[in-house]
Amino acid sequence: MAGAEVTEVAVVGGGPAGLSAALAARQAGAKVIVVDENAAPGGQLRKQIHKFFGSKEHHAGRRGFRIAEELVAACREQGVELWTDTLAYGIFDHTLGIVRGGTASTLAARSIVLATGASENALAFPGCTLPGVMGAGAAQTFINLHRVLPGRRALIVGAGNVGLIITYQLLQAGAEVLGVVEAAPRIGGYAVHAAKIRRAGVPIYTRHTVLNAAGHGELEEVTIAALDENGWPIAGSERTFAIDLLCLAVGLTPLTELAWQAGCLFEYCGPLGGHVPLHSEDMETTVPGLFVAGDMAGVEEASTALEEGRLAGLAAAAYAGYRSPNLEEEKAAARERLQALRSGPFGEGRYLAHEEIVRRWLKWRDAR
Amino acid sequence: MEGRPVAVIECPEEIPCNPCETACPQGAIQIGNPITRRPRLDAARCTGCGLCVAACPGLAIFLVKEEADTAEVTFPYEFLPLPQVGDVVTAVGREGQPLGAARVVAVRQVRTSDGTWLVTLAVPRALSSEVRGMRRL
Amino acid sequence: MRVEEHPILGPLPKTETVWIEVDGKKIPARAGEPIAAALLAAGIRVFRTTHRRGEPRGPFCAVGRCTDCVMTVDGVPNVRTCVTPVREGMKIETQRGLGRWPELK
Amino acid sequence: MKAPDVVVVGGGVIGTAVTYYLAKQGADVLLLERSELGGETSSACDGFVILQSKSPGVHLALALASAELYRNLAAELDWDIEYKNCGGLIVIEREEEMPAMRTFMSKQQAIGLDVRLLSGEEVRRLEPALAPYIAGATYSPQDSQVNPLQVVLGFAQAAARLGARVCQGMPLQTLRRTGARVGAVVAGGEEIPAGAVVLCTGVFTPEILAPLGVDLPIRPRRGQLVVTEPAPPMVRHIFLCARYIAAKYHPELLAAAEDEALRLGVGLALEQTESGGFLIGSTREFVGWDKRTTPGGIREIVRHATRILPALAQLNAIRTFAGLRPYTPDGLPFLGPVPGWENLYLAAGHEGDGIALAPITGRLMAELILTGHTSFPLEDFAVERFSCGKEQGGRLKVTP
Amino acid sequence: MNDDDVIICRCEEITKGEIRRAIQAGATTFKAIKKFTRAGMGLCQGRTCRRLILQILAQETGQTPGQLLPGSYRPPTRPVPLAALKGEKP
Repeated sequence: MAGAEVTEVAVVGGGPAGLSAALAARQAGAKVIVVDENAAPGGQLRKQIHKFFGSKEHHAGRRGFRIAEELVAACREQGVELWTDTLAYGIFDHTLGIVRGGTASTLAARSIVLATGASENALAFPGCTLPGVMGAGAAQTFINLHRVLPGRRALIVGAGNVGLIITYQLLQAGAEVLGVVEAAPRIGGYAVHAAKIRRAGVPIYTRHTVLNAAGHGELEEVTIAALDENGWPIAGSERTFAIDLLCLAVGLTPLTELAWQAGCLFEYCGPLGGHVPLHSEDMETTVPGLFVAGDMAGVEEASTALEEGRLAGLAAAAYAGYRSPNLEEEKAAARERLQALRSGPFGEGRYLAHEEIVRRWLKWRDAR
Repeated sequence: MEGRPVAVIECPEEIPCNPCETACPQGAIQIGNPITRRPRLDAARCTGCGLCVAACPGLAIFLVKEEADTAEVTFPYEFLPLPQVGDVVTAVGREGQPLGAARVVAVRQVRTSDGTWLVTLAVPRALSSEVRGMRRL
Repeated sequence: MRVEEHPILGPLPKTETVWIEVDGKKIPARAGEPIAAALLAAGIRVFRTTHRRGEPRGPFCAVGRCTDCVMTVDGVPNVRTCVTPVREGMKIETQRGLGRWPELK
Repeated sequence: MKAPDVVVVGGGVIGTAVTYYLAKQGADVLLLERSELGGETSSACDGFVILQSKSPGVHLALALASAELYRNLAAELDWDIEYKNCGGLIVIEREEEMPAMRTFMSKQQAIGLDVRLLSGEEVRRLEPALAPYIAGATYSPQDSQVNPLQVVLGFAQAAARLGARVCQGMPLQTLRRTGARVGAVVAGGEEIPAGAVVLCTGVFTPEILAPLGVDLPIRPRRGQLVVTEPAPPMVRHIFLCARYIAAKYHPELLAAAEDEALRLGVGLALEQTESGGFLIGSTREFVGWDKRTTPGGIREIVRHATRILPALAQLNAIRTFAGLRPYTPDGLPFLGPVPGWENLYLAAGHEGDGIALAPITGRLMAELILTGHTSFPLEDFAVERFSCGKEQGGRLKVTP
Repeated sequence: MNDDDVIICRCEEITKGEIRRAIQAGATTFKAIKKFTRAGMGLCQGRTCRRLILQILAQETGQTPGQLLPGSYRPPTRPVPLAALKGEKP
C-alpha cells in the first residue's frame, strides 16, 4: 500500500504515558515510533506549569512542562521517532491508520501502545454553550501554552485538583477568579491545592451548583445556588456573578476510542472515570500485542501514567521480541512504585479499581 | 527555636509526594515508605534554609522565625508583580483574610525555586501562626 | 488579552508577527499559534453561529475534539481553529451555520 | 404472553415493514428484535429508493411498486422519513460502458421506468460538480431517497400505534415444531404460541434455518461507507456509477481484477442526506462477519468518489462504517413460505435493496400470510428457487 | 427545575427534552438515541455529548452507568478531509 510504514513498537499519544512507554521500549532495543496529533509532543504536561507531586522517579518537584521537555529530550537521544501533527485516525488489527502531512497512510507494528489520555467532561445547564464557557483544560491551554487570557473575570466549576489548579493558574496569568463552585459537600482535590487558592482569596462554594449562564452573544453572568441535602437548589440562595469566563472542571473520561475499535473488552469503573479496557499487570489488553497506559487505562495522574507507560513499553518491546535484560526486575520495581502512588486515602480507590480490572483480565484469559 | 527560622509544614493529607524530603540538605524531613506518608520535621535539625519551601509542589511549607514580640513569616509566592524589600503589603491568613499591614523584609529565590519566590514578612509575633501569605499586588 | 508577563513562564517570548484577516479586519497573531488563540487575544469570542438556532459559539475544548470553534478559513468551512495554526494573509470568517462552500465545479 | 396471530422475527427495515402492514390489516403482531431496531444492516446503508439499479424484470417491477408506496408513506406513518423524490443518476465513466448501459436501460424502459441516457455535457448541466471526463449518465426522475433509520422507526412506531407489540432485546431461541407447523417460538425464555412466523432476519437467516434442514444461499457481503460533515446542498440527485451495476450483478468479473478498487467491489453510491452530510459508498466484499472498515476500503471509496465529484475532496469525513448486506446469488430476495412448513415465511436476502423494497415486501408478505395470495406474483422470489434442503425436495431454478 | 431546553449535543443542537422524549418513545441505548434525535451524529461525532447522554439515560431508565454501553466508535477519530483519505497517488 502506498505510504505504508512498518515499525516494531508504535505508541499512540506523546504524553507522559506514551513517552515513558516509548523510552522503555526503545531502551529494550525496539524500533519505536510515537504518533501524536499535536504540534509538539508532551501531551497535557506541556500546559502544566505547577510543580508535580510524586517522587524523584516521577520528576517530582519539577514543573510539568519541564518534565515534558526532559522526556522528549530523552526520547530523541535514545532514537525514538516522534511523529507530531500525526493523527491516528483508526486502528485496524496491528495497523494504525494515520494522517500525516495531509495524507492518509498506515503504520503497521508488531505491538502497539495506546496512550491517548483523557478528555474533559462537559456539563449541561442553561447557557452552557455561550462563548466564554469552556473546559478548564481549554482555559489552561490558552493561558499557559498560547499565552492568551480567555477571560478576565472567571468562575470555576469543580473543586477537584483540576479546578483548583486552574484557579491558581488563572490568578498567575492575571485574571480574577470570583470563586470555585462545587456540588459535593466537600472539596475533592488535595487540601494543599485548596489552601493555595484560599490564601489568594478565592472562595470555594461547596454544595453549590450553576443554575445558568447568560449573556448577549457571549457570557456575561452566571447564577449559582446552594444545594439542599437532596441536591436541589435552595430558593433564595441564588447569587449572580458578572464574569466573562466559566471553566468547567467536572472530571475526565478515558479517551478509549481506538481500544474500542480494536475490539478490546471493557469494564465500567467509576473511580477510573468510565469504561476502561481490561488489562493485565503488564498493561496488555484483551487484544494480544495491544497495550494501554496512562489516563486512557483509567484516569489518574502524570506520575502513575509514567509508571504505567514504563510497564506497557517494556511489555510491548518484549512482545515485539526485545526482552530487556532485567525485564522482570524492572517491571516489579515499576509495579511497586505504582502501588505506592496508589496508597493513602486518595489512591486507595484507584488501587482497588485497577486490581479489579486486572482480575477481570485474568478471568478473561483463563476462560480462553 | 527563638531567633532562627524553622520550617512549618502544613500538609494535612496522605498524598503521594516527597520532594520536601529530597530537598532538605539536613535530612530534617522524613517521609519514607510508602510515599503517601505525611512528612515529619525534626525541628532541631532544620536550618531554615527554605529549600523545602520552594520545593514543595503543594506550596504547603512556610518558615517562621520568632524573636521577642516580632516574627518573620516566609511563604512561597508565584504571582506578579513581585513585592520589593521595604514595601508595606497586606498580610493574609489561610483563608486569604487580611491580617494587617506588614513590611517585606526579604524576597529571594533558592536552588529549588524554578520560579517560586520566597517572600518574608515581618509581623507581630501573635500572628506568626496566622499569616501565610500576602494580598496580590 | 495577552499574558505578557508570567511569574513562572517569564516574559512572552518574542516571535514573528503574522497578520491574519478576520471578517475583513486585519489582526496580528504570533507565528505558529492556533487561530483561536490569536482571536481571543484580539478580544474576538464569537467564532460562529449555529445551523439550527443561530446561536453564538466559541472555543470549548481547545484540543480539536469538540468542533465548537470551527470557522471558515480561506474559504473552507468547519476548520477547527483551536488546532489550526495561523498563516500570513489567512482569511478567516465567522461561520454562519454550515458555512458557505465554494461552488462545486 | 398472549398468543399473537403473527410473530415477526427481526427488527430491521424489512421486519418493521412486515409488522406494520400486518398490523394495518388488523393482525395481532409481535415483533421480536434480538438487540435494537435497525441495529444491523438497516443502519449501515444508504437511503436509496433507486429504480435504475434494478435488473429489468420482476426485480424492477417490484421496485416500481415499492416506490409507489413510498410516495405517501411519510403521511401514512405520520413520521418524517426524509423522503425526497430527488431523481437519480448512474454515472458512466467511460465510453466503453455506454453500450451495456444503453441495453440495460432500454430493458428498464420496456418495463415502464422513466429513464434516459444523458451525454457528458447534459449530465454536467444537471450536476455541475461532476468531473469533466464523465462520459454520460442514465437519469431517472423516479429515483428517490429516504433516511433508512427513520423508515425503520416510522414503521415501528406506526405499527405500535396499530397495536403491534415491538419487543427489543428479545433474541429468538427456538422455533418449536408441531407437525408441519411452527407451534411456538421461544424468545427471552418465554414460549410464545404463534399463528404464523415470518423471518426477516437478513444475513442471519441461514443460521436460523440451518437447524430446520433448509440450506439458504444468503451470504453476508460487506459494504463500507464514508460519511462527511454536513454541508449546504451541493448536489441534487442520488448517484450510482455504472461500475456499481457490474459490481452488483457480476462479482466474478471483479474478483479476479488487479485493481484494488475493483477487487473490493467499489462502486459509487452517493447521496447528500437531509442533514447535509454526504453518504459515500461502497465496497462489496465477501469477508465473513467482519463489520470493520479498512484503510484500503476507505481509500478506494474516497478515490472513486472524488474522481467522479472532485469537489468532495474539500469535505471532511467524520465517520466510516460497514454493514453486512444479505447477498443472494441472483440478486433477488426470498419472499414466501418456507417449503415443508405451513406457517413459516421468509422475507430476507434483499442485499442492497432492503430500503427500496421494504414497503412492497411488507405489504406482499402481509397479503400472503393473511389471505394466502398476493397482488404481485412471488414465484421468482420463491425460497426453493435454488436447491433447497433434502426433505423439501425443492425445485431448482435456473436464474438469469 | 425544567431543563428540557438545555443543549446536550452541541453539534446537532439537540436538547435534553428531545432526548427525554426519545427515551419515552423507546430509545434505551446511546445508539437508539442517535437514531431518534441525531444527537451524537454531528461534526464531533458525540465526543462531547456522549457522556451527558449516558447520564440522562441512566437517570431516566434507572440503568447504572455500567449497564450502559457507550455505543460504537468508528474511524476517523477526528474529521479528516477526503483529500487526505485519498492517500498517496497509486
